Amino acid sequence: MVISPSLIISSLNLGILTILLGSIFFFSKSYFSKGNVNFPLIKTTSACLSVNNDKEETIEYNSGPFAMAILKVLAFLSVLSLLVTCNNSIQSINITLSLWLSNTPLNISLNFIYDQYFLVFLSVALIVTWSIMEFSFYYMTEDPNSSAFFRLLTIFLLNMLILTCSNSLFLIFLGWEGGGFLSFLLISWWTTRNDASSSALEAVITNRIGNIGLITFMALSALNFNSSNLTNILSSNENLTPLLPFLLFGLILAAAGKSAQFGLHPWLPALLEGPTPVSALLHSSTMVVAGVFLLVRTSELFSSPLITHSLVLILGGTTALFAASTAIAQHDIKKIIAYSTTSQLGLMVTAIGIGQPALAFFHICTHAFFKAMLFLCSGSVIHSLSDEQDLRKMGGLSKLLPVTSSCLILGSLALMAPLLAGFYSKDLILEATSASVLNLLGIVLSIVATMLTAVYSFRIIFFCFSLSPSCSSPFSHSEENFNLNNALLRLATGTIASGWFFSNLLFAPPSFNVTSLAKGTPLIVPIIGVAALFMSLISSTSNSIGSNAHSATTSQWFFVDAVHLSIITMSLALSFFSSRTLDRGWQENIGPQGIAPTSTALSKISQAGQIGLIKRYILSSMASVLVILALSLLILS
Amino acid sequence: MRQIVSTFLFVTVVSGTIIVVSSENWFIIWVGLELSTLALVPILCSGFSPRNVEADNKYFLVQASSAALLLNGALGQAWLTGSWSILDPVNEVTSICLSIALAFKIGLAPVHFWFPDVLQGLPFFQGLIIATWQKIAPLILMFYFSQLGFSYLLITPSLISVLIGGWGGLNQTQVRKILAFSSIGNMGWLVITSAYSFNAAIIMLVIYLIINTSLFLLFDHLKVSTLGHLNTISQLSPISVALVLLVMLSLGGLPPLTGFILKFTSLYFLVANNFIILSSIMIIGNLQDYFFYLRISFNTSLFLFPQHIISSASWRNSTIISPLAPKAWLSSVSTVLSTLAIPLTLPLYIIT
Amino acid sequence: MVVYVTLIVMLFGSTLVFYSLSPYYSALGLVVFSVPGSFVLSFLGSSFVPIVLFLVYIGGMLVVFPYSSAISPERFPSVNNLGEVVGLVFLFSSWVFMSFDNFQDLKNIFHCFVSGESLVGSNTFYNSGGVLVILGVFVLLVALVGALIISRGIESTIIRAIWLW
Amino acid sequence: MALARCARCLRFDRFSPVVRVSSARYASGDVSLPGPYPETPEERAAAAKKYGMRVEDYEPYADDGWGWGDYPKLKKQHADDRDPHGDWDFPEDRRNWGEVMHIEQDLFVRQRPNAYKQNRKIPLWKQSMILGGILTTLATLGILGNKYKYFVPVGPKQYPFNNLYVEKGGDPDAVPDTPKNYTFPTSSYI
Amino acid sequence: MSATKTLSHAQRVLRLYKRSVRHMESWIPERPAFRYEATVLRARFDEHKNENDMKKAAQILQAGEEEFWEKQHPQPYIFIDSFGGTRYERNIPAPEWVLNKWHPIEKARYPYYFARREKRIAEEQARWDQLVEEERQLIEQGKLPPKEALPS
Repeated sequence: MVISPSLIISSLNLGILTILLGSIFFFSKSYFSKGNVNFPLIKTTSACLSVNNDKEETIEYNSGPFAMAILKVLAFLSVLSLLVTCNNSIQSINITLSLWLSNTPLNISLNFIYDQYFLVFLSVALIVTWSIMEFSFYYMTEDPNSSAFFRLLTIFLLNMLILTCSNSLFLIFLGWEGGGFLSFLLISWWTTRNDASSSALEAVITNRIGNIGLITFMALSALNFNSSNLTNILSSNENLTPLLPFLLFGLILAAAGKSAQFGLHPWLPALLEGPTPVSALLHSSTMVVAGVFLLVRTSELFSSPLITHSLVLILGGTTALFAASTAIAQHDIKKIIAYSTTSQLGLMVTAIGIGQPALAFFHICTHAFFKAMLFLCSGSVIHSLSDEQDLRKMGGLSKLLPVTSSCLILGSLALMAPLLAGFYSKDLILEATSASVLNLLGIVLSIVATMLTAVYSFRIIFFCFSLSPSCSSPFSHSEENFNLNNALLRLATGTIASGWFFSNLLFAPPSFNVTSLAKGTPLIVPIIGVAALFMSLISSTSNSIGSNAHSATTSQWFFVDAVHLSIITMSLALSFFSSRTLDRGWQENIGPQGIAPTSTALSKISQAGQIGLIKRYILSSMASVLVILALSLLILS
Repeated sequence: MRQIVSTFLFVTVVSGTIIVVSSENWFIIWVGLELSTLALVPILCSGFSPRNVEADNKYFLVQASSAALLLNGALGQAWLTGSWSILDPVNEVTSICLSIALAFKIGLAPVHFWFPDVLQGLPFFQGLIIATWQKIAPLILMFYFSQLGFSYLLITPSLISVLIGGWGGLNQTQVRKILAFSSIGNMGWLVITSAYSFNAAIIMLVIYLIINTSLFLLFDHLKVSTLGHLNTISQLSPISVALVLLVMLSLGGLPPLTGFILKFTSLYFLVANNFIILSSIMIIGNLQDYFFYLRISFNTSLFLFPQHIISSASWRNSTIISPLAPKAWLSSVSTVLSTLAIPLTLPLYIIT
Repeated sequence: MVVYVTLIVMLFGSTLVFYSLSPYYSALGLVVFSVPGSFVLSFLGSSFVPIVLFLVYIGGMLVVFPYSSAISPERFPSVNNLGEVVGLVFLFSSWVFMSFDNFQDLKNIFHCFVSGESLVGSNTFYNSGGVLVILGVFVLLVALVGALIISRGIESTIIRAIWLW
Repeated sequence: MALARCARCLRFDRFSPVVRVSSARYASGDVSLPGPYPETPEERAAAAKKYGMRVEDYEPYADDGWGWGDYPKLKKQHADDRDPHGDWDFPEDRRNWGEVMHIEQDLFVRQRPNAYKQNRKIPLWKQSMILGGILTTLATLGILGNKYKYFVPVGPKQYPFNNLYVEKGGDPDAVPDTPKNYTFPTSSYI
Repeated sequence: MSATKTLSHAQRVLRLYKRSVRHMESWIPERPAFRYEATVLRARFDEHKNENDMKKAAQILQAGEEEFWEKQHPQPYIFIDSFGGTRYERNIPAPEWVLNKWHPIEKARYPYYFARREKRIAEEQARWDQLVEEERQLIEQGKLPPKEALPS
């Protein structure tokens, strides 16, 4: 058979990457007219653009429609390749493009790997990003330069795809770095806003800490296995006894930095300074799951030492508990969803810790859909309330925004109710945790986190939709926008269907032997949580005034306050003498302020020889040659 | 000058270089060098402006003296070994004579004085010939020669020339002098690499010739001779702002550009031969080169000087060069090669 | 010794050529250069080439003398400082003496580059040395063209680089 | 004090352009900042006048070799703690014209996180004790959880007829004897 | 100029009232409950409305501020356009003086606007000079106190 499925898949995916790469450089403004009926976006464009009424033409000076069209096509292509994989199960296709710097001891090659992980992730990321792009075309229309925004989103997606599809550590690092840098650009999108720039700084610095881990891993693997190829490293992980702890440390540090585990988490709520589509893209499918994805890719390395497993387990559990307990006391709707993202990441890392990377990846895929949908819902609420983000100013929105509110409820339910996307993976993870022999704390933490998940999800629902309206006048027409509704409904479909699809058609989820209590816990615990929430809401507010526990959860366990001060004091104490003696001491004299006069004097000296007399030139040349000869003869003899 | 005469002279220059490169007889090599020099002299002073002819005289005298030294060395070689072949081992005196002569021809450090003056006195196109084509033959000889193994006579001058090229260009305001000093520095890089690997030196020569050609052609097209005039580029032809910027950075050796391979290959071989301290010295010299490359780039792209009315009015009519003109074709091709050709250099790098 | 003296005279003539400001002395220098040159060649044992060279030079000089005196009748022909000329001559001759201490062996050089045969008679022009001869003729042609072109534009030139010190 | 002495010999202070590069000098282009350490009260008064402060408020850094000459030691106040609605000359960075900056001013600009937060409702020690308490509790729980594990011990699935030896395609002639069933091998789990 | 200014008693009371109402609003999301609590709070302020003994009033104010400090909200509601809000400092338009920094070439592309702008600036400058002159004359006539120099 000439056309093998692997051929189809590899060509499709290469084509997708290439088209995405090309679409970045596509700077042309999309143009279409009112008479063009078959284009669905026409209402939005006529709504948001300068229409001159004499000519019935609307000129769209925006690259948004182009990006949307590209992403739509690519999403369909990726789904096609995914279906090809469903039918005939393929192993990983390994494509080595060019041998780079071959005769150095370490050979570096552009090395792509198309395995099931990447194929599923590709389609999920493309569908989610397509919806987010559509939504952001609705959300960012008032922005001065929104075309650049769409382009940045596309570049971001491309970086993430490079990270997921590449097999050589250098490409992985490329995508990793690109993700960090693009997140910096996107968080500080409103550059005049001071909080935005400081949050962007925080994010990029924390990512640097994670990159230290990844670079450690790269360097040690180049030292150990003499290759930057991930498959080689994983296949030859027997002969690395001395350096294995450092390798694993690098990996865990990288993952913790990138996907905001406890200790390196503060940049993730800081992401919210960016526009809502950015938060949706970064939190759902691209940025924060990169660390977990790296752990999934390299999970074979974790096989040998058990202590690493339990460490990762405790880390993930702590993150889940921390984020969930913080989320129940926030008042910013985006912050609540961001912390729920963090707790879901903690669950993924827990799944890695108990040695079930497939479950972690499954949770990534299902989590992408409903988390993106939740963010888009909050974005639509925020946009309709004219940038009002505080929960206490929302209320009674279910009458104003029916689609949004239903999608919000669906997304909140997806974490705890059966037959929805989140439940498939989360239930599996909880089962695996309770069946694992590692640590009792893991299952405890994840169960508590699940309960708190129910609490904050229902808190959002309660505040947004059940209270009496307490907001300033919302735009009632915002839900007539096709981009908003299409995106929300598409993601809602994904939220309902993706869990069933993945678990039945793609992955073969393992089965565990657990007690009926542990099996029933994921069903029982949310109900308890919701009951507790309503109890506390009914007997609410005034009694919790001034309690330390409340302010502790509200201000994130005081982590940021305590740690910032300690870090700054420590680094000042450490670097005071060095900075005083070097940066503001003798090094300043020798270095920056010493080099300039020296080189100026030297260049003046060397220029004194340039008087345009040829005889002197020849004479001085001969003289200097003779000097050199004499010196060299003296040295050699 | 008439078309046919200039064509004849160009063909003679090329044939002289080809004779030098393809022959292994010292006498024929001398004849070829003389041939290209004699043919180049009228080309250089075709403008007959006083500066022009002065530079021409300097060039002719330096080339004649270096040719005399070369012939002297060749005669001594032939007299001692009894054959004119360049493959014979050389003894001290003849090797000194020959290397000094070749250093004269390529303007290596202690004997580099003539080069900035000559290049400053000439228009850009003639300067292009001197700075690129006339360097091929002596450099190839030099490469052959450094294989014969007396490296101290080459390493010291090339180190000095890297440093001199850096310091000389630091407070220059003339673009051509800056280019001359940068080419002195690059000559140092080439020669010191040729002491360790012939192929690497050849590759570096090719890349350097391409980058230098694109630079000279760009400046010849834009007619900018001092740093102060550089800022008019952004009005004359906006596209060449990016070109000048990229080619300058490529000459400095910024990694994604082609010039990076030049420095990378050289440093690879130097460090492989435990040449670490001196190669760091060369890197320092190259940093000074980089300083004035960056100065040119800044003046080209980032500054917007207060200007007189002509250049400030001329942002409307940006100069259009027809793609059929050979100069435009050559400059575009060489610019693309000198900025984007790093994947093409990989096979070159692999054969070394 | 005689060869040595003739060589020094040769060097003196050639230096005089490019140090003379007026065509008289340059032509004189050419003559002074040509005669000992043909002497040296005859010492080297070849008889035909020196004669041809001598005739060419003398004939050429006889042409050059009236021509140059016609185009540049300056009243006080002068040489840019003569002491330098002498100094250069002795510098060159001492250098030559240092590098080839025995002049009688110059034969070997000619022998080895026309593959062992001596230049007696003009036969080598037609077999093995022919390529060299053609090359030399081509070089002379190029030099002539260059000289013509330069001398067309010579009126607008300054030779500052030479006689400033 | 030996440290101070080595500091003095490390930085050629106040004769050299070293102190020129302190951040205060870049803020206000006055090159005479900071000057030598004021010993006499007159010098203190002059320095205080130079920095536009009252003599009572003026307190230079200790001159132990690491000091900053006569630069005043100011209160560590982050820009976020200043009144955002106040009437500043430069409202974007909440400074007044000619106001003396802290010597480590770059710690207190608005782009930096506010580490020196003033008037916290819960004092810092209580905050850090809460955080540490939570973390230590988690750590102890983790250690305990490593000690006392909770899981359902499971054995491999077992079938009759020698675990379906023949049905699984084994050789019917050479049937091995019955394996020992219903035992829980413990080694394969921990 | 500076932000540290002493407040009068009335100002402090008013600020305390406003802050406590705001924080109570952040504590109690439901509108009716909040209205009830706010009325109670207002009543508590009103019962000391005509307190004439300054000492006692200061003590009461002190007590009230301490109570507020105890009961303040860790995340009070911030209006979106005020400091710390979600839309604070977002997309600030460039100040007008940026146009002074434009290059003549760039200015040449909008000739009419810049012509009018030059005229406007000239008029503003003239008006400013006139004001300064008047003030100087008033100072000379002693109708205004002389200006002190800015701190250097």
